[in-house]
Amino acid sequence: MRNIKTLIEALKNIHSKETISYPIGEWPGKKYSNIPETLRGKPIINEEKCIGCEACYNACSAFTIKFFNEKDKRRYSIDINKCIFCGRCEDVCPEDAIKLSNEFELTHFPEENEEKRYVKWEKILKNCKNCGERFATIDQINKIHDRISLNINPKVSEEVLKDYEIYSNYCPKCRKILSYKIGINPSKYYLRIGKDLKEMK
Amino acid sequence: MIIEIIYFISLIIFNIFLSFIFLFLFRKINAKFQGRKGLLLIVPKDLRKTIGSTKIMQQFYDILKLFYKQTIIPKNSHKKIFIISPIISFILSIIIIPFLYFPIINDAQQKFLFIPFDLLIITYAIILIHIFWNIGAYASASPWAYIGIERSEKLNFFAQISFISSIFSIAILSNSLSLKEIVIKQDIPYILLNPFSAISFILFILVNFNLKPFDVSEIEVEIVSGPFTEYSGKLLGLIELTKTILFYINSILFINIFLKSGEFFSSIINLFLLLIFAGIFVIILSIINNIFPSYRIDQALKIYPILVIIFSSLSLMLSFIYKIFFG
Amino acid sequence: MLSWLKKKARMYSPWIYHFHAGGCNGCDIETFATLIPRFDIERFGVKLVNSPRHADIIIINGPITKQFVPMLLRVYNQVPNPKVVIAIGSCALTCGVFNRNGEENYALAGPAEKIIPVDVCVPGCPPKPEAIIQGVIFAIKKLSSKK
Amino acid sequence: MIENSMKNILEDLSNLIIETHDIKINKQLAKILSIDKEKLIEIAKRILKNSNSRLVHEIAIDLGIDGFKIIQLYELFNSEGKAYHIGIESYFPREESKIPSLAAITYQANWAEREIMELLGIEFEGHPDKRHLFLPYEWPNETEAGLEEAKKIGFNVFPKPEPPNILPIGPYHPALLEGVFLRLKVDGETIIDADLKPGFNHRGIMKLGEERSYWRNLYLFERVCGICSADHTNAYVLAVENLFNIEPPDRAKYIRTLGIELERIASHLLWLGVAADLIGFKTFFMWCWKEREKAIDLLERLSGNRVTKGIARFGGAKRDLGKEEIEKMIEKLKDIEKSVKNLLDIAYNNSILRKRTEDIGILDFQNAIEYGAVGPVARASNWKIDVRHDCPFDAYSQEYTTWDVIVDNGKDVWARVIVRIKEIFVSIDICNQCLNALKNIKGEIVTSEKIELRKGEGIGKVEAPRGELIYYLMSNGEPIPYAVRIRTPSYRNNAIVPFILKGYRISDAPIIYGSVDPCMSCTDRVQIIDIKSGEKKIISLNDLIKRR
Repeated sequence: MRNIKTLIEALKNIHSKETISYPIGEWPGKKYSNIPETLRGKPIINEEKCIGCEACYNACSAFTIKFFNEKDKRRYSIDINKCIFCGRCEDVCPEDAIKLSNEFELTHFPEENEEKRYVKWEKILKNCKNCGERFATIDQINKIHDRISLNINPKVSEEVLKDYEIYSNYCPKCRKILSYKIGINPSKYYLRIGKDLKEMK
Repeated sequence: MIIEIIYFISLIIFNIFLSFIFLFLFRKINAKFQGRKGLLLIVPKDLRKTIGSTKIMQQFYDILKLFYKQTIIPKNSHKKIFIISPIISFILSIIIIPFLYFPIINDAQQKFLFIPFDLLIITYAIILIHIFWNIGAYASASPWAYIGIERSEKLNFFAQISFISSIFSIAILSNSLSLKEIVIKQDIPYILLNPFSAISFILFILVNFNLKPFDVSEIEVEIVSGPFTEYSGKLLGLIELTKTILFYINSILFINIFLKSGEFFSSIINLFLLLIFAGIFVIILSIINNIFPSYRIDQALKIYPILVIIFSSLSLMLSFIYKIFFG
Repeated sequence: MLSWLKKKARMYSPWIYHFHAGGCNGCDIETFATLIPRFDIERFGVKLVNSPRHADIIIINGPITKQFVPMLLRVYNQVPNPKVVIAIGSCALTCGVFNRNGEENYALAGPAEKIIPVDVCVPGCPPKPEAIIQGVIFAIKKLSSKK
Repeated sequence: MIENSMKNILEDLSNLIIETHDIKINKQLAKILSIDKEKLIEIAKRILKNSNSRLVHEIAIDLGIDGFKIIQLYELFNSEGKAYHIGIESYFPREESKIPSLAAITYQANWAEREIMELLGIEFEGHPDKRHLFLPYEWPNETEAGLEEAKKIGFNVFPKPEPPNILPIGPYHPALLEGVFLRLKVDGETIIDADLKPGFNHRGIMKLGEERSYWRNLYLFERVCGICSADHTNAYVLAVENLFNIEPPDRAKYIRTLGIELERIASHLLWLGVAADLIGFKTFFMWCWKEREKAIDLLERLSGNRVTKGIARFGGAKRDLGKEEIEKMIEKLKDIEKSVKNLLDIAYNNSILRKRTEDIGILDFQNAIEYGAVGPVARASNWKIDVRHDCPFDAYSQEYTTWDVIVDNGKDVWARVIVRIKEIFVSIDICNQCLNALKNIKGEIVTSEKIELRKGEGIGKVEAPRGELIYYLMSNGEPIPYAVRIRTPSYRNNAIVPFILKGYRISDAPIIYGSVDPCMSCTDRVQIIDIKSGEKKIISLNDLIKRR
């Protein structure tokens, strides 16, 4: 007779409106179960914010962010199939350019891979003035410029920024070779900054 | 003659159709008790192309799909018996349908199938269906099927006692072995006169359809699908179809015998009453199915025989008492 | 007429066989979660079956470990045609977090598509049950176009 | 703070010890005694002689050219039930890779030593069962145990065909969600012997962990097991924090605790549903999972994913909770508590459910200690063992939250059901305490994301839903851990399954096996050697039942 409790619960459940109406809109219940704002879904890129620093590439826990150079562009891609939606890229991005959206219905046929499988974006690269090699994205170079101007000792800022503009025209290899020729020998900064530091003290 | 043949064929098809709806009802109610929505009655527009406009005929499509599937016959099996026994049990289940008592179509049926002992035919056909299934499963030579058959036969032995004593106590009560007479003679529904008999009948159905708590012969987690493990494709479809029809037959038979076949008013309402009562009966079965876990085989074998002996002897005794004092 | 019925029957009653091939259980739990009251995949006539012989759709979870390969192949061959394979989760699709950035992981036989043809991809780690339902609907569409 | 009995032990052993050092384990320090390998057994015997002692894990590390290092970590309990740890450490060169076996005196070391034998090639002399654990039995063994040894025991290779009295379950069986090979020696319907073969789930996680940075490992170890992922992250984070001496802020501790407890609610409800399904109670399964969804919703709100939560961070937590969210969560928790009370009521009053679970799968108190049960299985045998209480971490100690350890004297499957349901209430209580504390405490949730690398070892220990979970980390100062060792709770509980199956019926096998909450993903986390595919042949269920 004690089993009556199970029966009562069973009868109570008849009115349960637990079932969602997925995938068909607002019928008869709500469409989705629970989509909190914090949901970690498909990563989206704010291409304007992205500076191409590759922090996400270095941090990605499933090695899913890839990039390669093509002509004057650097192409980045996130493989949705490989992504584990951990949100590490979101954490490390210095510019908040990459965000995990709420989009989680990512089902696709393998034939139509290209559109649905990859999140793609690209950045324009800068040419080395000397050898013509493409070495960094323009946005990243500009960003470094901004950062320098924000954080640098104002006494030397003018000179450094001027030099940086020259400096950022060359790829790392050419910088070494040409450092004296173009007048960006690092020792001069050390000397200068050292002096300033002494003065400040 | 041709008209009669057409009549019977259409009768059978109509009843098979109804049996699909009964199974839909059973599945839907199971889902409801579990707090789910269950099979959709009306599928919303956007989805109609992919999954159909209604799921009421789900069992039909399931079976149809099985008929289009590859049928595999195990190497070690006895092929003829393996194939033929599901077919025989299907034919048996079809044979029972015209014997059932329906309020409207009764008159036409009467001409051909007024057999004074039709209740016996129904009883033996129902029991035989199960026996043929088990014979076929035995021919499949699968260890899981062996365990399933062993369990199913142990329980079915008592289930058949329960069934026969239930039917016989009604036969004694009504002094007849004809289903038609039993229905017509019922002034008070027999479920009120002899409730023990009805309980015996339900006990039989629980085992016959592997409903909880006595579904030990087909329990998935222990022995894959019991006797039917080796069946696939068309043969499995045939077995499923037979099961569906048998489920329907048993619920209709219950109403026929115990609730006067719904014959309380004029004829058309009676048919609806019959179906409504049968639907309620399905709901009751579903409740029992849903509020219990299944027994272990040894527990089932301890409890089930006791229940059977108590209720079948009570029902027979009650019938004899009525017979002695009132009949 | 018959072929029409055949097609309809296949679309209306898709039976699923669930294959766990390694992995962390997350996708398996989410696959089973599609059965529960909230998601209730049975309302579409979908059924989870225990024998690959009865199935139309195979759901694969997990990066297929080497010990699972022969079993996966056997299960795949046992499912009668036409069949659709849904690979669920980043593990089944590309080995996900267990991949070694191009190098071979000695424990894994690689993603599902290396071993059997995959028809529907459901990315996510793990995908929400809704996404799995979407995958099943996609699979039904694919099933209707297969012969 | 060395307890008296620990002092006694140290005095007792003083002439054998070469040197001692400490490893940080949660908030305590574990004394590690370096000794000669010949004296391993003698010391182990002396430690295990104490009534309240148990082996936590046996860890072996390949130090390359320096040979091997073996650590046996013991846990002892004082009169208040608090735990303290003693480790024995021994170095030996590659050429002399034979050491005395601990499994000969205690079963607790059985699986651990089998794993070390097959994966590192150290031979334990006198080990009672030298078969492979995770690798296929046919796999040629470096220690020449392997197939020959297995053939001697007879029961244990995959014979073709199986003897008629052996009933194979798996590797694929509807009762088992995952691949595991359980073989039952039966007499009629009664089980007289049982054997378990895990290992189908190897993904080589520990090896992968030794080639990835600490940060990447955070997400790798989260995926050891999908059901208790928050605990895995937390244990790993604790190990890293202990290794590099990072202390998370209080607020982060509460958030982490909240995550773990919510996960425990979800996991126990999941288990309850699966257990109900194993005895054929589909309806109860549905109801349990319905309630589980509510807990999962809270977790999703807290962390952003239903399964892989990723709540813990080095020195903090990932996400903070706002005030409104806290209020909503408290309300939802009330709802869950009400429904779970209802479920308990139903389970308690359903006669057949109790008949199916009572008096089967009995594990005595003595046996629980001897075989090394952990978690709810041990607590259902009246053994008060709970990492949250014995060796508190995060916000479990007295100054943060107050609660009791649930124990039951039933010893059977029903007791395990009751213990788990009651633990749900305790978890809800702890969650509420955490949420209330979060309302008041202000501050950062992360101290510093920077790790100052150093050489050393660290152990993280948490109570996962299934029991004690241990992460051992060894660093040599590089940004990649030198060695990672994981001891999951299912690893221990799976090992005791053959003992609790004996003497019961075949029909009870699924529920008894299910009652320890086996999680093969946890158990089979490791693989270090390549497997030649096609080497082994296994009689699967499909093979058995679906012959053409």
